[in-house]
Amino acid sequence: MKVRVTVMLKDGVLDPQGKAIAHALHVLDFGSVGEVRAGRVIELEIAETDADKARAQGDAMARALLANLVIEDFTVEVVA
Amino acid sequence: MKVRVTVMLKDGVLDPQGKAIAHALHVLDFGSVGEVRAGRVIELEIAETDADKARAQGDAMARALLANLVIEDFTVEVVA
Amino acid sequence: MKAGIVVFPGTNRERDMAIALKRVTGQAPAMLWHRDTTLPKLDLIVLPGGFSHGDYLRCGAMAAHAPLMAEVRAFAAAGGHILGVCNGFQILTEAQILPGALLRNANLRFLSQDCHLRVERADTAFTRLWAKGDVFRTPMAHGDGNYVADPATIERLEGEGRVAFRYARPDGTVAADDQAHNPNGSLNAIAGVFSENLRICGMMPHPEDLVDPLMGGEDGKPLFAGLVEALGR
Amino acid sequence: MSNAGQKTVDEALAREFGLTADEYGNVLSIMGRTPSLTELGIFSVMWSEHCSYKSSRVWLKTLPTTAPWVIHGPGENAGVVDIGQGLAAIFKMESHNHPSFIEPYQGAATGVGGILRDVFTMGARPVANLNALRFGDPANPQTRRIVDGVVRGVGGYGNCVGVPTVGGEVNFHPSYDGNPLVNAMTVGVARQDRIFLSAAAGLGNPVIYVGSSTGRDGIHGATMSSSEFDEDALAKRPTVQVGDPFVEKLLIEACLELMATDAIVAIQDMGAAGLTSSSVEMAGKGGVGIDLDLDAVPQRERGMSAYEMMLSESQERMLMVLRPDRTDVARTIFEKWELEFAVIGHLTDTGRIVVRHKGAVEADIPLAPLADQAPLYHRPTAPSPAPAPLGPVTDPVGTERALMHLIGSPDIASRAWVYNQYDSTVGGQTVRRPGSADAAIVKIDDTSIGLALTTDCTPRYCRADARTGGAQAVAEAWRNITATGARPLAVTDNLNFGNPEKPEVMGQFAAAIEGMGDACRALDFPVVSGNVSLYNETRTPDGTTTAILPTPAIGGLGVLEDVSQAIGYGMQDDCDLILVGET
Ligand SMILES: Nc1ncnc2c1ncn2[C@@H]1O[C@H](COP(=O)(O)OP(=O)(O)O)[C@@H](O)[C@H]1O
Repeated sequence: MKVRVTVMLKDGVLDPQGKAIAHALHVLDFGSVGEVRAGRVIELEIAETDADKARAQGDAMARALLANLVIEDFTVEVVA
Repeated sequence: MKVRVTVMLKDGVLDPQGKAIAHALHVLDFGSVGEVRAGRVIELEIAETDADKARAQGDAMARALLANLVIEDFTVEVVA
Repeated sequence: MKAGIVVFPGTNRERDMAIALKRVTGQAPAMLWHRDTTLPKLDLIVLPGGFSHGDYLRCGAMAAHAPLMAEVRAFAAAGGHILGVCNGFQILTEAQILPGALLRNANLRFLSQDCHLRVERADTAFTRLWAKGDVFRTPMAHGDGNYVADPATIERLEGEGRVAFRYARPDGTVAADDQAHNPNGSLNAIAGVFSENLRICGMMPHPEDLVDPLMGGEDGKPLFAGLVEALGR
Repeated sequence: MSNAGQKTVDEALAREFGLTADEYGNVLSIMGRTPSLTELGIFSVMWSEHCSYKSSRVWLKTLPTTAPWVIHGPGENAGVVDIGQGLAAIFKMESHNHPSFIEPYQGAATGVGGILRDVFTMGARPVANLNALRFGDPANPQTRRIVDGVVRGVGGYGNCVGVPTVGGEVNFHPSYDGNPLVNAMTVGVARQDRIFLSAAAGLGNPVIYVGSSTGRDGIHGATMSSSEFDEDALAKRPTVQVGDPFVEKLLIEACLELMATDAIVAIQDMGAAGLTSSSVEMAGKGGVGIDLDLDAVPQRERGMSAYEMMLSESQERMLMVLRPDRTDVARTIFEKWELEFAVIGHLTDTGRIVVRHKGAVEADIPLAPLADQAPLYHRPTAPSPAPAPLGPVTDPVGTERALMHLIGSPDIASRAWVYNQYDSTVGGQTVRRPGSADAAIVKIDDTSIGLALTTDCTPRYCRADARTGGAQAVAEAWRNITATGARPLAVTDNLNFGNPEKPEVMGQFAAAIEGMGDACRALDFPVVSGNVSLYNETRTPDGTTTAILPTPAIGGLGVLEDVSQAIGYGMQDDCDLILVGET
């Protein structure tokens, strides 16, 4: 199965990249853009046929490595 | 509305990050992990109430700035 | 002082560190491989700069899980002295041996330039040859040196006097919102921190690259000379 | 031959691959039959401008390349000079211009990766990088994007591998609008008795592939970099290669570790046209044959054909010939560094390259004619019109404003915004960093020796008079080195010009080489390595193309026996300023 882990900075942690993107978009005349947050996505093929188990594995990998829980939150979805 | 743009390397383009992550997960004993691809996600607040229009804006911003179409593909979702 | 330098795949400042240590101790430090599972008898472990595992995912994230890190952790728990510089600092935070995290520099660019650091306390093995408030020059070279931690952690660090160094102007004044003198945007201009027992120090800039007049000065040398004084030659 | 499901090979396809009708005729007569697709691919890359130097070879031969201190001149992966105490400096400069226009970050990054491999493949630990960059008009919005990507890419790669970037130059001119120049230089140091060459030897010896696995990256990059940009540049985009500096760093350490043993017979990096050029050149230089079994090649993508594998430009790969009894030693080292290691063939006495894949022979080409009958052109030259003489010097703005204007001009303003993104101190041996001397100074660890390094060229001089401009670039490099107190030893060059089929461009090329040659001879400053990049043209709105300014970039190297004697340009309080020479 394919699992997608999305990792974003926690609310309250300053996101310089998001800020820079917002600024660049304004310069490009996308005036309607408000707050921008930048994060990472990791797509993993997992040798697993049960969606719940695949999700649990994604969760475990996020906690072990993919996210730094000091500054980041994550979500796990099974995408295929 | 909130729009999420997910940017991934095109198929066939070397993904050094994904490769390294897969390797690290194996070392951490997540043996069931196969291919790993790493990408970026950008969440944008857009002052827009129509979902289609918000999506179209996300698309335009991805083309203009958020994705490097030479080596990357992107998808746009309206998330809120 | 018997020092050991941990080498991860992608570490690239281990030679600089070895040169600096050899200059003050007169003997070459031991080089330790990330996959080793035992440590020789050591007085100091150094985690040097570089791009361990390419700095992919997050700087230091993968190295923090290396087999040898279990030994480093035990060494720390037993009260050993550890110095982490640049990538080494990032690894120590990722391993949660030191608090906080290092984000992308505020201007999103790699910064390779000299900076000035203010010494925040002089009663540690790392800073004993300086006086509190002393300022020294050192090169920095990193893309992710923007120190952050949650407000409670920052409060604790400040309250317990665990900030080791701050980015400062040459005259010693600190202005966290002055981009010229807190170049990576660190909270409270924090450039380095200590562990609770003050025996572990992580810092972003590279004192090891300024220990020789030929390379432009010896401003970084007191750190290493102080360690020798504290831990024996 | 299996050509199932593949394009028919004929003159039209050969032309698509960049071969002329005559060149294709020559292929037919060498082969005595219609070549397979893979064979045509091999001929087309080996006979491309990039690999064969077919337009430039006759001129390059006129450059002085010898001196008592030159150990290896042009012809090896990089030039080698004696710097004393049994040590050698190994250095070269190389362009990655066209890829950097298509994808500035990756183009520049992989350019740095390529030149590093040219140097450490010879046994040297890289000790310094430099780069010479030319961009379009700063007012052109494209320029900002390209500058940003290129500078980040150079830094992104060099910083990660841990080689200090200690110098370079940056110029702007509208002629580079559609064709920036990214010239990267690496300098390494090796013991003179441990220098590794690329000539294969030893019947039956194993051919080893190490590094990253192979994907469909940059197929036909070598032919692309030899043709002008056209609308198709866009369509060619998916061929962009992505660099992995982390793997490169591991490759440096693994190769140097192996080089401390006696296992290696010959070694060569896989540069442009990857497996093809490395295997053909190694076997060709050694006068042996080579059999490759592509099934053994580490592959990143599924279902790759022989043609794709032979032409892939995947980065961070090397080819070696080993002593058979040392294969296991080598395998252990590469496994320690977690790199691919595969025996993909062996040397033969047939004088042919034979490529097998899935039970079929996909290519079988005699090596001697592939090299000896490579095209060689004496392209017509025409002089460039002399520039109009400058009028009398007037002073419409006053000295002060003129000075402000000069200092603020993009070609003169501080370069700190560039070099502050490059790690210039890693290694702990940088005696003079960017912005502190006329040439960068790097000390050799454990010795008193320092190397003085610089890159120089003033393209607008070369445009005004290519011969004088070529001589001036060499002279400037020489002056920058001597100004630090070092003794100039040798140069590498990167000759960036427009379309050589235009006689005026060819005239610039020839004249610049004559000027360089004159200056090198006069200064005893031979050329020991270099690179030619042609077809650098910017398309103008009316559809015509204009050549870039002629840009023969010079990378100079000098030596200081006692590096503590190096001089910078920081003025001391108690000094007088003295002007030497006529104004
Ligand atoms: N692309 C570059 N990369 C690294 N350093 C550079 C680059 N361009 C310029 N520099 C450095 O900036 C300084 C000033 O450059 P330049 O104006 O060309 O000086 P000069 O005319 O003295 O050679 C030099 O030390 C040079 O090496």
